[in-house]
Amino acid sequence: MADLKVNLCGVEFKNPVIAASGTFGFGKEFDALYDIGVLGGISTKGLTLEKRLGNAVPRIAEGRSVILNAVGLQNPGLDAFLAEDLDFLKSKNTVIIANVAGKTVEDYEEICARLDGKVDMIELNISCPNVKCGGMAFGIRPESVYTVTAASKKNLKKTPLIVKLSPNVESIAANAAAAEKGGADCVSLINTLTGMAIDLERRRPLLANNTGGVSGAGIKPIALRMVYEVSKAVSVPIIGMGGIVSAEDALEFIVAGASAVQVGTANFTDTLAMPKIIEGMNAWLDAHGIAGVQELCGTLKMNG
Amino acid sequence: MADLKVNLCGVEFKNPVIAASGTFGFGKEFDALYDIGVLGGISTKGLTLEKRLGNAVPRIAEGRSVILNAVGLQNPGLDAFLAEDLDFLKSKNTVIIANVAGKTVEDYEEICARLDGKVDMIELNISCPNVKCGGMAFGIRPESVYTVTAASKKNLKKTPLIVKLSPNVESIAANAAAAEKGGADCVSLINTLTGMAIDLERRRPLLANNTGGVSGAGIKPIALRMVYEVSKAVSVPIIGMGGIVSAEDALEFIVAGASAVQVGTANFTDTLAMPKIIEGMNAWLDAHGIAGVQELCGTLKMNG
Amino acid sequence: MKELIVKVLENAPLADGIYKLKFSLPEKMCCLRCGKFVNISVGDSAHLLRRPLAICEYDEKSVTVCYQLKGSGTKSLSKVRAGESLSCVLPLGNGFTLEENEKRIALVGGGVGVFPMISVLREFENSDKRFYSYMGFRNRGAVCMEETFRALSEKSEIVTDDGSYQKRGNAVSAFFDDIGNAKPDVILSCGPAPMLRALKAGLSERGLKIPCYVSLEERMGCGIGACLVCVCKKTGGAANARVCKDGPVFEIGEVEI
Amino acid sequence: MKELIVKVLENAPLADGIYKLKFSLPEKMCCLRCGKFVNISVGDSAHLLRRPLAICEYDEKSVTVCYQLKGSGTKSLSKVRAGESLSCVLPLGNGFTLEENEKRIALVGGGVGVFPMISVLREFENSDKRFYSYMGFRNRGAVCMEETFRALSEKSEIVTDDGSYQKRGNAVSAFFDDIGNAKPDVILSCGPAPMLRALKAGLSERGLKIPCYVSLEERMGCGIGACLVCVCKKTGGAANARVCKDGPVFEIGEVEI
Ligand SMILES: Cc1cc2nc3c(=O)[nH]c(=O)nc-3n(C[C@H](O)[C@H](O)[C@H](O)COP(=O)(O)OP(=O)(O)OC[C@H]3O[C@@H](n4cnc5c(N)ncnc54)[C@H](O)[C@@H]3O)c2cc1C
Ligand SMILES: Cc1cc2nc3c(=O)[nH]c(=O)nc-3n(C[C@H](O)[C@H](O)[C@H](O)COP(=O)(O)OP(=O)(O)OC[C@H]3O[C@@H](n4cnc5c(N)ncnc54)[C@H](O)[C@@H]3O)c2cc1C
Ligand SMILES: Cc1cc2nc3c(=O)[nH]c(=O)nc-3n(C[C@H](O)[C@H](O)[C@H](O)COP(=O)(O)O)c2cc1C
Ligand SMILES: Cc1cc2nc3c(=O)[nH]c(=O)nc-3n(C[C@H](O)[C@H](O)[C@H](O)COP(=O)(O)O)c2cc1C
Ligand code: FES
Ligand code: FES
Repeated sequence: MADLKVNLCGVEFKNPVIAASGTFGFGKEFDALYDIGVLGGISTKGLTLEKRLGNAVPRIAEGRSVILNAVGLQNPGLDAFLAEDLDFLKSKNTVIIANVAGKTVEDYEEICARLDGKVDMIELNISCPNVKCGGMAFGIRPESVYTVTAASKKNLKKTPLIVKLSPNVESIAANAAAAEKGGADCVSLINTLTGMAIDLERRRPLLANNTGGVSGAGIKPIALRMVYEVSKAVSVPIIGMGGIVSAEDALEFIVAGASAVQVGTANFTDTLAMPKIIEGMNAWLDAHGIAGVQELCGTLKMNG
Repeated sequence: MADLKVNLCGVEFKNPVIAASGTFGFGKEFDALYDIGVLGGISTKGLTLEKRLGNAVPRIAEGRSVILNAVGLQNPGLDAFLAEDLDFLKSKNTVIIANVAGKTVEDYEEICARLDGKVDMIELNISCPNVKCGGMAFGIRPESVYTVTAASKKNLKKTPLIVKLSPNVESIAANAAAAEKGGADCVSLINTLTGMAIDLERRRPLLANNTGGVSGAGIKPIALRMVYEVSKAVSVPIIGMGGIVSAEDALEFIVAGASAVQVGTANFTDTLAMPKIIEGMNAWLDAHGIAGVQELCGTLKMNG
Repeated sequence: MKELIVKVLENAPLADGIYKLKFSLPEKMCCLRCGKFVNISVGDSAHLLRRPLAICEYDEKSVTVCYQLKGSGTKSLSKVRAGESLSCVLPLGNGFTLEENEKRIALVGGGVGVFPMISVLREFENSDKRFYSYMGFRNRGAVCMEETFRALSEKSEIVTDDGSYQKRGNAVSAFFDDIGNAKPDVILSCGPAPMLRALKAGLSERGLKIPCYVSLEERMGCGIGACLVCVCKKTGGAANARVCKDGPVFEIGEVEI
Repeated sequence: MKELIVKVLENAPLADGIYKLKFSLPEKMCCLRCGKFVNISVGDSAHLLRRPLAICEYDEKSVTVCYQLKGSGTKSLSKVRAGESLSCVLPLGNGFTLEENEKRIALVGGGVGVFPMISVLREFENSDKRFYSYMGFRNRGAVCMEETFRALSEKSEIVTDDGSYQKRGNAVSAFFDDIGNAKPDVILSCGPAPMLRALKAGLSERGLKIPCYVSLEERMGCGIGACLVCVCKKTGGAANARVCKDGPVFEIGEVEI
């Protein structure tokens, strides 16, 4: 059995496989299918200060090896999460990452202040493309990435800060550097690419929100390139995601420079995707006589 | 039989289906499979002033419903094209679009000057991500898009200018507007997204060039959103491309605001992709009692 | 509720544009019930999402679903041959329940909504329940399961939108025309949203207070309640309910249709 | 050269990790020849690229290819069942040609390179050509078509990398050890690049001028000469040649391997 443990900013993960925000809720539902305690960590559904009903339906559409979603950050709000969902997650032996989003810098400040010390890590969603008035705007330019990161970090005395980067930018490496400068302890990437699916008969977008976030196996090559690019630009650890389906996919992200990975859309295709990925990583490492997964991190060699 | 004709910048296309640059060479090979005269137009392999041998192999890799390529603009050079390839294309009753790339603004100026009046349209490739020293750099920021467009347009007295936009940018709409301001008669989008595929066993990128251009069905939602976004930002006609496989795909791009479409990767999967798309468009229009395809252009209605 | 690899036993046309898919269960499955659904892969890896399909019939060793060919997923599903395997998460959703004292049951089904209605008839086949079935189809070619409806219902009416078979009309009007005769204790219904809206309006216009349960359709992601993709609004719009987990069956007054 | 929808007749394991796929042609096909190849879909729409596979055997109505399970495409291909259809562009490439006066032919094949060698033996089965075959496999389990090589060759040697079957060694060394006996007028070879390099070096070390033709492998896009994805360098490096269109068979001195 290989050693899959990984330590991110002082937080110990039993393995590098984390459930991606928005595809796993707060863990209860998938726990009916397998013990989610086997997972390295869980990134919660995106939390906002106030309860949100989210966008109109349809909220999901399909492309070829990709999906589009426009859920619009429906969530119970911070208070309800603390009161009703956190305890269940705590009962499970897995790292709890609170994914948070806000409309203003003040929102991020307040939500971080109130979550500090209550969860293992906080992941800033500054790139979720659905919410019209907030979210997306922060994640575009390095300056605003820096501002929202610094403001959030100011209120985090105990809990390490992950900044989740958007791929719909000129240079994700520049944004990662800005996050690092702003005090991010870790960066996670990629959030969804912005796309559109059209109902030709009705000549309207399929998603009620018109555009949505593209994710799933088809976008893996783009996510992989961005993880590699960011690994050359920052020294903070990287959590890689975007189209991971198999153990080989996860290991490719680690070779490209990620210390841990998140898995989202694959949970829809195969409800047991993550346990299989964990098993598959173990088998691959044993077959290649590699003692610990971290030995692979960032070992990608360029051609020519 | 519906009317598929479309007029772009004074150039008459018998139908809106054009072969995308780099996947169709100069037409000879596919002409052995079907009469390429049925196509609305052909965009040639990217031409540069000097002959180029292109990148090392492997030059292609596969993802899920996408491919990556890093051919590196291998082409015979402008003179050889004019001497050996143009006549064959002229013998075919289809619109000839010369796709051109350069390393400096001067390259673009010279190549446009020498092609003016010799082909039906010229498509500036300012975004092909393969060539290290040129191409990619022009297509990133609006200012450089404007500069290279204006310099090229200056030398084009007779031949309409298409500027082909890269999706690896902050705002493709801003770049489209810059191209329009620079004198572009038409914009085509999208060129490939930059990605990486990794050989996990060798821990090296699969492409000799390390990164490559991602194309094919999986990226259609991203291309479709970008065509719609650009259609709201410019008044010049738009040629849409990116993952088009079927007639429905092509019609979706037209509904989103494109006047014509290009088809690239689908030619690898199905050598008869374009003739089938042309037939399929005809059948769809007849079934929906629509007389001409241009009636659909830009008819997308937003939700809510 | 479990994810299983199931083997296709039958996958053949049942009516115009409708296929019947029967698959075997690799192990005994608890809690299979009428009105529940399965979320099944379509046999082509470019489709990342499973398709939700109502349980039409089931026994110890197999489940049968019937699906209309609409988009690319069901088209791909129709090409899967007997002997091949698919991945299926089942049983999902709450399903229909009938109280002891509910003896006369009206079943109002439209289009693909007829298939969960079959599952109710099957489940209470030898019970003391008496079913009044009103099933609407697009046209003659789409009509299916007519014999089963007739065999297991006290009274069964088939209507077609274009009148090409039996009476022209839709299931809801056929039901209200016959409500005096059916005198149902409860109404179970499934079909396109417009049909369910007509049923709701019809009941309120007539001031009828008969308990009525509807099975809704919404596009899904996870299918098990985690992703909040498949929501419908609770009446009053102050909260959402998940069709896959809190439904698909709702009391007709509980949700906005 | 045409794109056809072909029906799978057989698709079953032939040796360890090797499948034999035989498919029927819907129409008579001209210009099928030894050393040419087909570009075939793999039966899963998430794979946009066809797989190039050498024609191993063919007749009026069918073609046989043999493929090693390597990546996800060939894995998907191995799941396609008899009766299913695939899309195939064929015949592709230039193929092997033999001059009238070339009577003694050495065939040097390694790994999956043995399959095009079979196509040569089949084509000249009742001719006056005499074949000296030297075929290398990974191990005993991978050995296949041994009887065909023995039946159609004047002399046939099978070697395995690990010596688990017959002689240990590779096809090139086996050939050079026996060259005095074979005295070939021409050498036809196919296999991994290292093997072809060893053959080229072996010939030049021995100052041998025997005409030698090799079939190369390179990753492909269009497969018909249009996209320039599959190039190899011409000797001297001043120009590229397209493996799919100018090859896959090249005179060994013509290209850099
Ligand atoms: C609980 C439930 C039970 C159902 N039972 C049946 C049944 O027994 N028989 C039957 O024919 N259909 C049934 N449906 C509808 C069926 O799920 C859709 O017709 C099917 O998913 C369409 O997929 P496609 O590949 O043909 O369409 P595509 O357009 O290719 O589908 C794209 C995406 O949209 C989803 N989608 C499209 N239309 C619908 C819809 N009406 N409802 C839900 N998702 C949709 C697909 O699942 C897929 O995720 C049911 C739906 C639900 C929610
Ligand atoms: C002219 C020619 C004839 C061939 N004949 C045979 C044969 O008879 N039997 C046999 O087993 N193999 C043969 N090969 C190699 C065969 O094409 C590859 O093994 C196969 O494409 C691998 O695909 P995959 O899905 O297993 O691998 P993946 O890694 O999933 O393939 C990814 C991409 O790389 C390409 N690729 C990967 N390896 C190779 C390779 N070695 N050569 C060419 N493309 C590759 C695939 O076609 C695909 O486009 C031939 C190759 C060429 C060029
Ligand atoms: C249905 C759905 C909901 C999502 N919700 C969120 C969210 O609330 N916050 C967030 O930061 N990312 C959200 N994401 C993005 C994922 O966390 C992840 O970054 C993205 O999907 C890429 O990974 P994948 O390809 O493995 O899904 C969501 C994705 C999906 C599919
Ligand atoms: C093998 C290959 C070579 C290409 N070469 C060029 C090129 O020389 N110039 C260019 O502007 N685009 C080039 N492209 C991009 C295509 O023209 C097109 O913009 C892109 O592939 C998206 O369309 P598609 O998804 O239909 O392929 C190339 C694409 C491929 C797959
Ligand atoms: S589909 Fe995910 S919550 Fe219903
Ligand atoms: S694969 Fe396109 S030129 Fe050979």
